[in-house]
This record gives sequence, C-alpha cells and structure tokens, in this order.
Amino acid sequence: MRNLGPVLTVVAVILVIWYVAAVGLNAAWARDQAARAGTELGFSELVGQTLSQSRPKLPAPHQVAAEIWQSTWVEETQGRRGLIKSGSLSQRSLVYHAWLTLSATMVGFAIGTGAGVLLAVGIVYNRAMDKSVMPWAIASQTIPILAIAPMIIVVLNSIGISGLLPKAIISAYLSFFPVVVGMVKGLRSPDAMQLDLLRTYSAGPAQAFWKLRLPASMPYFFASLKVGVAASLVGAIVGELPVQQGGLGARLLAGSYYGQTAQIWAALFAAAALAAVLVGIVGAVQKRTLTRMGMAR
Amino acid sequence: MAAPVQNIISARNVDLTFQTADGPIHALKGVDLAIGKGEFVSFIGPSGCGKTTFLRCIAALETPTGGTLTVNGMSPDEARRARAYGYVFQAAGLYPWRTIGGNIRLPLEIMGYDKAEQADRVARVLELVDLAGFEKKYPWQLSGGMQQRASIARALAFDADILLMDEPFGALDEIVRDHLNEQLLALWARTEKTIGFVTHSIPEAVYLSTKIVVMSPRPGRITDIIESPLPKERPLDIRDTPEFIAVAHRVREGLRAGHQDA
Amino acid sequence: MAAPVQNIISARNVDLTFQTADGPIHALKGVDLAIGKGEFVSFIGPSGCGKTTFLRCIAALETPTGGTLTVNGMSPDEARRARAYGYVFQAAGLYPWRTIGGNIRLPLEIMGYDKAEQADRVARVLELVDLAGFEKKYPWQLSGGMQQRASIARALAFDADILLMDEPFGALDEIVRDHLNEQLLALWARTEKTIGFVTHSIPEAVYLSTKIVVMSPRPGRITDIIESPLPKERPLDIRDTPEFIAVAHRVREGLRAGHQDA
Amino acid sequence: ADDITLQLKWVTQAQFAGYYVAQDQGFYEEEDLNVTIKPGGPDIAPTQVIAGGGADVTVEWMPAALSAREKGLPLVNIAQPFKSSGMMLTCLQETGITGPEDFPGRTLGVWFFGNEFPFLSWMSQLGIPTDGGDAGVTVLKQGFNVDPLLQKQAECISTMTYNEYWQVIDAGISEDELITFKYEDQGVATLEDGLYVLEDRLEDPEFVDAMARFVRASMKGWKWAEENPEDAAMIVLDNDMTGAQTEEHQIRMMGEVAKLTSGSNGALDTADYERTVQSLLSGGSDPVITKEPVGAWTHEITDKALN
Amino acid sequence: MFKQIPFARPVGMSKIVWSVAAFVAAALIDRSLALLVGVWLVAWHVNSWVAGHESRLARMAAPTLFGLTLLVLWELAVHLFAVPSVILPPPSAIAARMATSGGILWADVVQTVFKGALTGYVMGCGTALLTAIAIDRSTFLQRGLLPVGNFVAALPIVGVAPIMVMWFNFGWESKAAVVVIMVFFPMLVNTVEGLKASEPMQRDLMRTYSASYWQTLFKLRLPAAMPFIFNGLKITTTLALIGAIVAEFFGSPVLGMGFRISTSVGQLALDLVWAEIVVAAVVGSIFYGAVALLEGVLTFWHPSQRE
Ligand SMILES: Nc1ncnc2c1ncn2[C@@H]1O[C@H](COP(=O)(O)OP(=O)(O)OP(=O)(O)O)[C@@H](O)[C@H]1O
Ligand SMILES: Nc1ncnc2c1ncn2[C@@H]1O[C@H](COP(=O)(O)OP(=O)(O)OP(=O)(O)O)[C@@H](O)[C@H]1O
Ligand SMILES: Cc1ncc(C[n+]2csc(CCO)c2C)c(N)n1
Ligand SMILES: [Mg+2]
Ligand SMILES: [Mg+2]
Repeated sequence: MRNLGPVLTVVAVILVIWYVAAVGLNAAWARDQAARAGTELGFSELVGQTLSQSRPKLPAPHQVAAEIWQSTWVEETQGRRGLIKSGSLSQRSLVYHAWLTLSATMVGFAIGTGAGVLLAVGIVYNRAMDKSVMPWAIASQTIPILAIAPMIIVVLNSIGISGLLPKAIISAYLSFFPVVVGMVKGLRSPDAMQLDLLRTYSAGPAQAFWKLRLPASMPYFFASLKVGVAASLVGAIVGELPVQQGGLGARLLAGSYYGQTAQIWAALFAAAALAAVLVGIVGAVQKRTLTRMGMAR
Repeated sequence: MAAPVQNIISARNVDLTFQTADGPIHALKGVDLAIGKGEFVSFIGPSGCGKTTFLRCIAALETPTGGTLTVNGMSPDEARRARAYGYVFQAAGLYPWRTIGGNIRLPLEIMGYDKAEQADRVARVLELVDLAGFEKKYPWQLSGGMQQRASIARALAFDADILLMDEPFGALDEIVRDHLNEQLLALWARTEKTIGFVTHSIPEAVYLSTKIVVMSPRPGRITDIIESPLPKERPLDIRDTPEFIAVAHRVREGLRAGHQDA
Repeated sequence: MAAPVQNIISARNVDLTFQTADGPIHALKGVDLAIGKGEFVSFIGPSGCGKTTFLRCIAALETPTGGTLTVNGMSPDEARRARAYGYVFQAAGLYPWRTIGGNIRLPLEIMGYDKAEQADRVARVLELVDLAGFEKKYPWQLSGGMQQRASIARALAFDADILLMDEPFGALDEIVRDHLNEQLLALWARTEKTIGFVTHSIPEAVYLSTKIVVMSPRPGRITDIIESPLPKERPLDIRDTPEFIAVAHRVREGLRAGHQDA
Repeated sequence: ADDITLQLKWVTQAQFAGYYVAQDQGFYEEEDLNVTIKPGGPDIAPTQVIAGGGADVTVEWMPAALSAREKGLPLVNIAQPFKSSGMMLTCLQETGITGPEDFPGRTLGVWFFGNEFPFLSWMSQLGIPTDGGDAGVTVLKQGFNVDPLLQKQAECISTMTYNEYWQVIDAGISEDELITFKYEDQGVATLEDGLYVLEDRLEDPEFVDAMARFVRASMKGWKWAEENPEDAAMIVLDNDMTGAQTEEHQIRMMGEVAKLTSGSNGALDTADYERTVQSLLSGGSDPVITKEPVGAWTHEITDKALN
Repeated sequence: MFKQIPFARPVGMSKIVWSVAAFVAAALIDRSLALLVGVWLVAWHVNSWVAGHESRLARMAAPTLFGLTLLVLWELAVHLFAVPSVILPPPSAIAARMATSGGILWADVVQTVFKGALTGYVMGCGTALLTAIAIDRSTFLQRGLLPVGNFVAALPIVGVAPIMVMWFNFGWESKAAVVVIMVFFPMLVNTVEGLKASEPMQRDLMRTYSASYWQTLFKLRLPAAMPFIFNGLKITTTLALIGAIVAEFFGSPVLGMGFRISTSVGQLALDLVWAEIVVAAVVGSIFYGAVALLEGVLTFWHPSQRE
C-alpha cells in the first residue's frame, strides 16, 4: 500500500501526457473537418473537438473510461442482452469477453505449466534431453505465433477440435517456455554442497528431487509462473483473433475493423487489467507458499 | 595410546589431479594414511593444501585419480551407500526452506527412521549443541555460529560410524568453541565413532585428536603424522601441560616447514 | 604506554537500535570510548555483540540512534567525506569483474591518484600481503585466504588516517596469520595510523593492540577496556611472556562473563 | 438430418445475412439439414479450412478459389448468390485523382490475404506497375479498417460498397468529397461470395443432394433477407459473438448487399464466370491464374435446387 | 555432484523393453504410426548415446540430430497420412521453396529484421537503460513507475500494433515503435533490478571511499548490473523479432516477413509461409546466440558463466 501514493502520482502524470497527446494527435483531423466545413477553429474549440471525436487517433482517457463503463456495468444492467434483462452475460459486454479469454487462459496456463515442468524435469534428469531439446525450445519461441495460430486452429479444426481448446493450446505454447527456463534454472539451483550432503546420505534421485531440487526451485517456479500467466493471456488473445467467436482478442480486432478506437482501448485495458489480476494472484500464492516454506523474508 | 584394533580407513599412495580449463591441478600426491576404528584424526595445513579434498575422497564425493582408498574394507562409494558417513561441511549449508528441526530431520527421513524416533533424536542433538528452543526457527533467523552448530547436529543425528568434519568450528568465538570441543570429545568417547576433523587451529587439533596429520601444499601431501601422547580424558586445562605444548610445537614446526617450501 | 596526545575518535553514550519487522533490536547500548591518535584498538566479544555495528558507526555506515560520536572533531560522515577511512570488511568483498590488481586500484582511481602512482602503490601493497604475481588473476581464481589478503591490500593502498578492520584474518591459517600480524604491526609503527580491529582471537587481540575493548551481547555494551602494558616493539615470542598471559587471561575472563549473562 | 458446416469468408456481418436468416427462420431445418455456420476472420483462409476437412462448403471469392484450384486444391463453384461485385477503390477528391490515369505515383491501400487478386489484375490491365516505382503505384497492405484514408496515409483505399465505404462516410467525410472506382464500372469485376466445395465430394450423390437442399434453403434465406433487411440485420446481430456490430451499420449493409444479391437466383452465370477468368488470366507478367480452369464450376447443384 | 554421475552407461535393459513396448502398442493402433514411433525410438537411442559424450562435436551433434529427427518425422507424417500441402507442406517442399525464393526472403529479412526489429530493439533497450538509470535514484518513481510499467507491458501487442500503424504509418517505423513498446519494460525492469544487485558491502566500500554518484555507478553498479541487463537483452531479442513480424499483419508495405506470411496463407502458398517461419526461427536463434555470446564475453566473471 505504500506504493499507492507514487502509483497515483505516476498515473496522474500519464493522464496529463495522455490528454496533451490526444489533443496533438487528433488535431489534424479536427482541422481537416473544419477546413471541409469552411470554418476556423479557435484553441478552446480545437481542444474540445479533439477530446470528443467518434473515431479519434487517440481517444481521451475519459472516452476510454466511458467506453469501459458502458460496456461493463451499463450493458449488463440496462442492455437488451445484459445480465439483468436476459439472465446471462451480454455479448456486448467486456465482462463476457474477459470471461471467455480468462477460461482459455486458465486451461492453457495449466497445460503449459504442466508441460513446462515435465520438460524441465526431463532436461535436468536426462542428459540427452538436456543436450538436444533446449536449443529447439529457444527456436520455438522465435516463431511468430500469430502466424501459425490460424494454422493451428485450422489443423485442430480438421480433426474436430474447436472452441476453447485450440485457444488454450496456443496459450500453452506461449506459457510453457518461461516455465521450462525457470524450472531448469530452479531445479539446478541447489549448490554442489547441498547435493553433496544428500550424497553422503546416499539418497536416491527421487529423494533428491522431492527433498532438495523441487523445494529449491520454488522461487524460480513462481517467478516463471508470473511471466507464464501473462504469456498465457497473450496466447489466448492471439488464439481469439482468427476465430471471431468472442473474447478480448476478437473484441480488439472487431474494434480495429470498425474503427472503434475507444473500443480497442477499452479491450486493451481489460486485457492488461486481467493480466495484472492474474499476476497478482500468482504473487499472492507465491507469498503464501514461500512464507509457509520459510523462504520469504 | 593403544594401537588401533583394525583399520577403518586406509589410503595407499592416493593421488588426485583436478582437470581444469587452466590445466591440471595436482591436489593430492602420494597420500598414505591408516585410520583405526575409534580414532580422532585431525588434518591441519595451509589453505589450499588438500584437506577438504582428502576428506571428500574418503566420503566418495571425489574419486582419487591414483592409488587405493578403502573404507571398512570396501570402496568409499560402497561405504557411502551403506550410509557409513556423517559429514559436516566447511559452510553450514542448511536448506533454507526447512526449519532447524526440519534440517536435522532430513537425513532421518531419507534413512527411513520412524516419526517418533525422528522427534526423539532431533530433540537430543539440539540439546547437545545448545540449540534447544530453536527447532522451529529458520536458518536465516540464526547467527552464523548457530547455523554452524545446527549443521553439526544434523551430522550427529543418525548413527554413522564415521564422522567427517571440515572446519566445523571456524565461525565461532573462543568460548563457544571451547565448549563445543568438550562436547565433541564427550560424544566421541561415548559413541566410539571414528572422526576425521579439519581445522586451522593448532590448539584445537592437539586438544581433540589421537592423531594429527600435517599437510603441505601443492601438490598436497602429508608431511607429518603425530600420534598424540595425551590421555583420552582431557579437561580444558590440559592445554597448559608440557606434553600439550610439545605436540603443539611439533605441529607448528611442521606447518612452518610446509609454508617455507610453498 | 604514553597517554594519547589527542582523541581521534570519541564516543559518548552511543546507542543504536535497529528497527526490524520482528521488533527493535538493541545492538549498542551506552557505549563510551575514546581512541587517541595512533592507537591500535581491538574489539573482542561474542558473536552478535555489536562489534561490526560499532565499527560501522565510526565509518558512518550506520547512524547511532543516541549519544554522540565524533571523528577528528567532525561527525563521522564528514570524516568519511574527507576520506579518513580505510575499511576491511568481514568478508573479502572483491569486485568479481576486476582483477586483483584492478580491485586494489579501485580506491586509487576514485581518489584520483595518477596512473604511475597507482601502479606503484598496487605493486607495493601486493608485495606486503604476499600476493605479488597475482595482480592479473580474478578473485575467483584465488583461495579464500588469498582473497582476504587482497582486500586488506586494497585498504592499505591509499593514505587513510584511520584503518578499520573487521575480522580481517578470520579465514587464514595460523602461520599466515602470524606473518600478517607482524606486517600489520610494522605498518602501524611506520605510518602512525589509528587502527580499529575486530577479532575472535584473544592472542591476536593482545598481541596487536594498545587497547583492548571487551564487549558483551544484547544489548551490546563495553564490559572492559584494557590498556596494554606491552611495549610497542613486539616480537612474536612476546606471547610467552607473563604480561601477555596476564592480559590474555583478563580478556578471557571478561569474555566468559559476557557469555554467562547472555 | 444431414450435418453441414459452412465456413464464411469473414466475420459475422450482413454480407452473410442469407445464411443466418436461413438458419434462424428454420429454412435449413425444413430441408432436413443441420447447418453449423463458422464465421471467418483475418488470417483464416476458408480454402485452407475446407482442404483440412474443417468445413463442407465455404463462401469464397472466385479469384481466390481459382488460384487455389491451380495450386492443386480442386474447389468447385456450386452456386453464386452474389451477382455483382461490391469492391471498389475509394479516393479523396482533394488528391486530384479523377480517373485511373491519375494513379501512377500515388499510394493505394489494398487488402491482401487473397483479396488482392482483383486489384492486381486490374492494375496489370491498366499497365500500371505495382512495385512502387515512379511510373507505378505504391501499394500498401491495408489493415482491417479505413484509417489509411482518414489519416491520409494513402490516397485511395479498397472498400466494399456495403461496408468500408460507409465507415468513411460515418467518420465525417461526405460523399462528394470522395471519388470511387467500382470494379463493376471499370470492367474488371470478379465474382465474389460464391459457394465452393471440394470436387471429389461431388461424386457422392448424397452429398450432392444435401448441397442442393442447402443451396435452396440458403437462397430462400437470401431472398427473405432482401425483403426484410431490418429483421435480417437483427438476426445477424444476434449471431455476432464479438458484440461489436451496430444495428445502424448492419441495416445499411444489408441494404447494400441486397443490391448485389438481388440479380442472382443462385445459379452461376457462365458469362460472369468467363469474364472473371479472362480478367484473372490477363494479368500481364504475373497473372493470378495461368491457364483456363477446367471443371471449376457446376450447375448440377443449382439445377437440382432450383427445380 | 549428481551431474557428474556417468549418464553414458550403455542403454539399460529396461529402456529397450520400454521402447519395444511402445513400438508394439503403436503397431496395434496403426501401421504408419508404428513407423513414426519406430523412427523416433531409434533416433532417440542414438541421441542418448551421442549425448553421453563430452566432446565439442557431441555438443553440436545432439541438438542437430534431434532437429533432424523431427524433420524426418514431419516428412514421413505428411506422406504417410497424406496431409494436403495447403495444410502442412513437407520439409522437402519448404527447403525447395527456400532455395528458389532466396531473393524474396532476403528482402523480407532486411525490411523486418534490420529496419524494424533491430532499430526498435536498439532504441527500446537504449531508452530503457537510460530510464532505469534516471529513475534509479528515486524510490518514489520506481514504486510508481514499475507497477504501472508492468500494467503497460501486459497490453497485448495485437492491440497495440494497429494503433502504432495508425500513428506511425505503414513503413518500418511503426514496426520499430511496436518493438520499442514490447522491449522497453522487460528491459527496464531487468536493469532496475540489476542496479540494485550490487551487495550492500560492495556499496559500503564505495561509501568509505566517499565515491561520487557517477563513480559508484560506473565502477560498481553498472558492472554488477550486467548479468541482469543481459538477461533483459536476451529475453527481448525474441520479443523484438516477434513484435516486428506481428506488427506487419496490421498494415505494411508489400514486403516484410509478416506481410509475406499473412498474404501467402491467403494464397495457399504454405511452402513460402513455412520458409519465412524457418527464416524467422534461424534469425531469432542467431540474434539470441549473438547476445548470449556477448554476454559471455562481458560477464565472464559471473558464476553462471563459469563451469
Ligand atoms: N573442484 C575443483 N576443481 C579444481 N581444483 C580444485 C577443486 N577443488 C579443489 N581444488 C584445488 O585443490 C587444492 C586443494 O583444495 P582443498 O579445498 O582441498 O584445500 P583445503 O586444504 O581444504 O583448503 P582450505 O583450508 O582453504 O579449506 C586447491 O589448490 C584448490 O584450488
Ligand atoms: N542491519 C541490521 N538489521 C537488524 N539487526 C542487525 C543489523 N545488523 C546487525 N544487527 C543485529 O545487531 C546485533 C549486533 O550485530 P553485529 O553484526 O554488530 O555483531 P558482531 O559483534 O559483529 O558479531 P560477529 O562476531 O558475528 O560478526 C546482532 O544481534 C545483529 O543481529
Ligand atoms: C485480411 C483482410 N483484410 C480486410 C478484409 C476486408 N474485407 C472485409 S469483407 C470483405 C469481402 C469479403 O467477402 C473484405 C475484402 C479481408 N477480408 N481480409
Ligand atoms: Mg577446505
Ligand atoms: Mg561482525
């Protein structure tokens, strides 16, 4: 909570910059329109104009805020398809889309984390895997996922898998890598002396794993989970772009397609907020676990 | 001092060369040593002379590149698998995610002692090193000296015949050190363990040991082996006796010689 | 021992309490001490009694929460800015990206010595601590003891009036230690530096100091201040004289008393 | 009932109203069909989906379909609900462009992803190089919206009569500030939004029968949509999972789409087909297709469906 | 250390039993599957054997062998299961395409990597480094900026890219802008972390010398921060490349890797798509490797760089 003051200050500064930038970026269009209408714009008119365009280059903060409010609370409480009137979340509300994205993210995150941990264990315990898999894991992350996402979806589609799972798989593809890297580092973090100690006890590989490597890897595990959960979210969003079946990704793109700048920004903020919440949850779990393990100081 | 009944550890012409990027390092050269059952052997010598390395060879943490080394008539590695060793490392090396109690319990869990026995032993060794009451604390909540004592307790908790200790009392002040020296002697007398002990302190080596091994550096080799004439019963003020001072003098001379030709 | 001409360091009722998450820790309580120019003062006491903390207060690395502390008549921080201190930390703390030579050159660069002078001084202090030839090596290529010596050399390279050393010889074996003790005494005699020195070793404290400060733990306070009756000229075998043994005895008693009430 | 999966070319919008109406009004059900409509999107190539077996029939532009056919994916046009093309180039009047002869030296926004074929063949018929040289035009790969025109990053952009054009208008530029070049008017129109299936599946009489019923129901949907544009638009909106479309825009789109579909009963007009093929073949050095396609269309389905 | 336990013992009996069991199980399901599993198992055993060796050659051979195995499996799978090449082309076709389209691929790399990714990378990492140093003295700014920075870093690029195209035009500048945004915060966070990485004792030493802020910065804190800075530089290499490619999906001139990938899917030129992906992976790996190499040279002193 001691961060509150500084954060608010920074946010305030950003808002100011944002407003100034909005005026600057949107001025050209406002002047254009005035010229077409054959009028001259005074400064205050110009400012007023730039902060209230319907498809601005940069929507003003209050426009984004209004859009967020509109597409969450107002839509659900008053909209024809909203929660109050229809009994289910509205397709027009960010809550609904955030939920869609979140569910794909969670499934993908679970798959990615599981796969990442298994791969890491394999790399640490199997020399052949260590030598051959890691360079390819790095290479796999240099592939532009957005490029192959549609192909993954088409291929999965052709074997009858659609809906949540393709998104989740793309999401898993992005999140497994940080987990592998972190866990490999973590499982290897015990120093020579800690390992030697177990050797003097003649402990087996399984005991070494459960009593030393795994607990020692926990800080690395959580650090990579934080990166991984954010990557999962990006993956889910990327997976939503080609199949316009809802979700924040679909929302982003639809906004872009119809030039609804405020809608893009609202979806962007929803996505970032979702990421912040997810990372926050992982952080809370991390704190609890590490405290219970006596590793948080 | 009666001649040891049987040899527990016997090293014959042990050699060890580390291969490093900068070229080989000859850490041990032609080490010959026999340690009998129930002996207390101290290793002393300048920094880098191979004390730690030799202890690690005994515990099968390092493999000699030449010569033969047997423990209980087996290879060190077989002895290790038979859980013959308790080892105290030069640094405490406690697992930070386990409490002091949990750290001491670790070898007991691995060796499959039952719960009640575990609790019992933990309490006993904590008492021994004056850490009763700290069982639930985490390592970082203790001072360096206390951590070192916890790691000693950890090595004493299970019944290893051979106890290898690498500068266990390095981080402690003189008073605490004296106290632990007494405790260690008492434990040794009671359990008849065979103890290998590395130290930089001449009085400590002389006070504790039945046999003092003086080493000299690069390549590490044994320059003197001194059988202590002191009785098994050793009050602290034995350190002022002429026998004690004579032994200490001989150790110091051996050390000095090692320094000269280094 | 002649009375010191002027007080370089004077502490009056110095108090220091650390505020931690678990509550306050009273590390120093009512410390009164006057150190004259050219004195060699040793601090001895059980682990955690506040020796390091007091040294840090003198060097303005810690600020007392009570009492007054002046150095050269200034506040410690002013003295620090006037570059009055050379400080040897409890651990070597060499910068791993610099060679040994580079590490010793560090303070010289910062204080703006010219290149030739830098090279000259580096060579001289390396010689002093027996590390000539290791100038181009990196810290991790040296054993622990050699690193510790390099850090001592670093503190000696520039002309600070006050030298503060926190267990500088802890990681060294007896022979090297003796050697460095002699060197330090010679340097002190030659340069008339004022030295504050923390150690766990009673003989070392007695051998080196003009004044021995015995401390006892929680809250850390001074229990005894012993002015040494030994002459300034001290061969190593002064350690067998009755005066020496008497002082050592007094220190040991003071220490023991501290342990009892801890 | 027979299960049929229809892959659309683009996101749910009134461009595909006929299918949604047929679904919503039960026309498919009446024909004993169980139709799943998969919306498309950027980077989903309908041709790829159908090749992978993810759909039975797809809505596609003829240039893309013929190009795919030449690449070894044997697509066959079974019906053509869109009679005319809605594609055009929209320019700002203030740029001084009055006709295609003014294009050289200009920057033009073009859709890619298979939508570039008509444009490229038009340019090569005009003899204007598209590689950015002084004598030619600079081509931009236009994103999903009309921003390049509004932000003056391009002098002309591609628009559909039923969609993007109106976004430009909505943004505040009036019709008389714009000049448009409809592909229809330029004589380079190619057929849009036909229904395509894989050739080998037409050997299966049951599939042919199901397709006939599908086309019949779909055309019924189209005609219903033409007559009830507002209701059709609402049906489309109900099916839009992104919730991004507005009623106003979809109703207007429906009106414009109706102009393109009204001339068709569903059967492919072979004259239109020939014109498309010729246009694509005459692509100068880099034509979209290099040889006359064979068997790229059939009337078998529409014959069955419409009689 | 456990790592030194010899792993290179001859393949144990149990391993062979397992392998045979897996093969038989696969054979019961499908013959083609059995072939694939068989190839995999054989290759894996060879690989285990190779990886057991400590030579430099073995270090290179193991990953190469692994990669080759994957390629062979891919090729086999495509042929055995008759996967249409518009869905997944075999590696041989991709290689053939790379051989014939070298010019296009190179032009795309120049546009996307050298102009877009590298410029953005240098600018983004550079400003992040300077910003980190600037805010380093103020805990207030750090506390305020880092949470907000994390929030901004979580903005999905797919949302940011179209906006950047709108702001900075279609050329490589907008791609560089996307890259700047993508790399800025990871780099900032790592550098800030790194500037804190010096140990208290190392800083105290500087205090006893009464060193100035800049002396402390250059002689202690920046060197100590190097491992973290390189961590940031390494992570951001792949981010930069992906960012530049993805941004091209949202509007670009008619060249660039992202442009080629997105338009070629639409043209069903999947071999070209995969050729670009291969190039991206190779360039990305080289980029990463180069930074890692530099890291080895500049942070040779760090424990993780020593054996
Ligand atoms: N793993 C290793 N690789 C290479 N050289 C090593 C290794 N371990 C030890 N050495 C070298 O072997 C020699 C003996 O080292 P060792 O640790 O046994 O010394 P020591 O007598 O225990 O010294 P100290 O009193 O400082 O603990 C030293 O020169 C050291 O540098
Ligand atoms: N930064 C700090 N925060 C909180 N407590 C501290 C801090 N530094 C020291 N202490 C506490 O102050 C007391 C004195 O510590 P100090 O380091 O001065 O002891 P010391 O006499 O140097 O011990 P040693 O011989 O182990 O070096 C200890 O109880 C220690 O736990
Ligand atoms: C990448 C891509 N960008 C824009 C469009 C534009 N668009 C929207 S509807 C339509 C007509 C399709 O029947 C077209 C061309 C597209 N399809 N694909
Ligand atoms: Mg050692
Ligand atoms: Mg201390």
